[in-house]
Amino acid sequence: MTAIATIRIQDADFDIAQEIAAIGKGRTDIGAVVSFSGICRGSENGEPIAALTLEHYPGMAEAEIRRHAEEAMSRWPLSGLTVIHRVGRITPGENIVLVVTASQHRQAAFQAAEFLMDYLKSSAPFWKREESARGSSWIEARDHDDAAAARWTKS
Amino acid sequence: MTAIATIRIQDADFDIAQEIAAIGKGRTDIGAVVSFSGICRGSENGEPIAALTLEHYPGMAEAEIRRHAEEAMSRWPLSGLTVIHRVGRITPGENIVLVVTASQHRQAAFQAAEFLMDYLKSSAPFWKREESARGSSWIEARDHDDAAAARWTKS
Amino acid sequence: MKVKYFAWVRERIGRAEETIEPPADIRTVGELIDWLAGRDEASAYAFEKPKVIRAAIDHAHVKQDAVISGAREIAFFPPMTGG
Amino acid sequence: MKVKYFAWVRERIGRAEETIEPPADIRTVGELIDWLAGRDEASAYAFEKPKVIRAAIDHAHVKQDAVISGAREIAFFPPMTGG
Repeated sequence: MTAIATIRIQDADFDIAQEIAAIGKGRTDIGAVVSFSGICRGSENGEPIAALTLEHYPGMAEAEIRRHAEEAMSRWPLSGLTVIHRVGRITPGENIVLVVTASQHRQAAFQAAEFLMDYLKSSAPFWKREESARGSSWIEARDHDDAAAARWTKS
Repeated sequence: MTAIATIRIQDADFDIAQEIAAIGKGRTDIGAVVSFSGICRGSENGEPIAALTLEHYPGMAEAEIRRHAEEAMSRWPLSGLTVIHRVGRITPGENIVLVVTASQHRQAAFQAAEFLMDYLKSSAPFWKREESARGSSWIEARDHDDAAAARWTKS
Repeated sequence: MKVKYFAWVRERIGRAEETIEPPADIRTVGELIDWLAGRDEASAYAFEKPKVIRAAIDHAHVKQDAVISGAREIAFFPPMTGG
Repeated sequence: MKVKYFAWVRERIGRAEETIEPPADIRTVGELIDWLAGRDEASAYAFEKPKVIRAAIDHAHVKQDAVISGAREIAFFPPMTGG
């Protein structure tokens, strides 16, 4: 059975349980489902934040995520794959991003989810601006996210 | 804020969404939540199965899982950790096991979840029996689960 | 001391637990396995491949050279297959 | 060709997109950045650290030595911080 990747970029929140249920619906070949949800923290580097605003490059973001989802499906034996990335204003405690991977075996599900998250953190065309008492500023990219993504590069 | 490990061994199914929500309830210091759910597959090695029956060593199973949960919390900066393992008869498509890890950062959440799953697969005192058209038989341990668990051993 | 059996070890022996009084010269888990296996056919079948058998003393995994003196509960079971 | 800007590149330039007609001797993304930066103060500010700027041609990431001929849409933005 071929894996299908569901990719969505949306303002609205998502329902993790619904996405996990959707990936396994009507199938009995799935032994492992991994979900990763990224959540807006209430502080960055010890400083309270009021909200994040997520901007993306429409068109490119979907295409790039789909390309990486397809790479994940070619590298690991996945039964299903879902990536949802929110955009717009997100307050602390709210969901930002969801990756769900399903496979017969746990290692494939874990590795594909980590691969996709490392990609989303370092190379997907999204940008975060944070609002705090000091005003609003763009979050800077972190070297260790690039390093995390680099470990998946085929040499 | 200290992490608290929730550990349950139960006959009843669990609700992944409820466990994920519980781990983040009232907190804004969590940036990443990873869930792993292990599901009863409809076939093993190409042969259809009707059900699994999970047996455990009461007393030892809880204590051992707690010891490994505490090891996970000492190795990675976790905000929360939940392990639920079902016992009794489980049919294809049903949940068997759940691990949920929460942390400020995704790598800690991913690694702790993988560590606990590798432990549960190889060394926690649970045993699976499968029912198929050929009757009922105990599932044999797999070497690659031992190998997966061994990668976490401190040298 | 109390002895518990799980999974196919339990099925082969035909009971989940029992209280035993091994002779004083039985000092290790491995020696206890040999002594148990010598009792009857069902036990011999359960322990026919002693190297496959896993053991725990008072809820902690032990190797077969572990000393049994002082143990309250010893358990025997196949390799674990949970998760 | 159409040019798009995102995040602080967009804010500094003061617009999200525009249609430009660079001179024929502007052949690469890096040369286009220099040309854009030379237009006005806002653009100079946006591109003041050209090495930090990321670029995409027709939705594909490219390096600054990429050739722009044939491009329909070129985008400039800071390092990505999604996920």
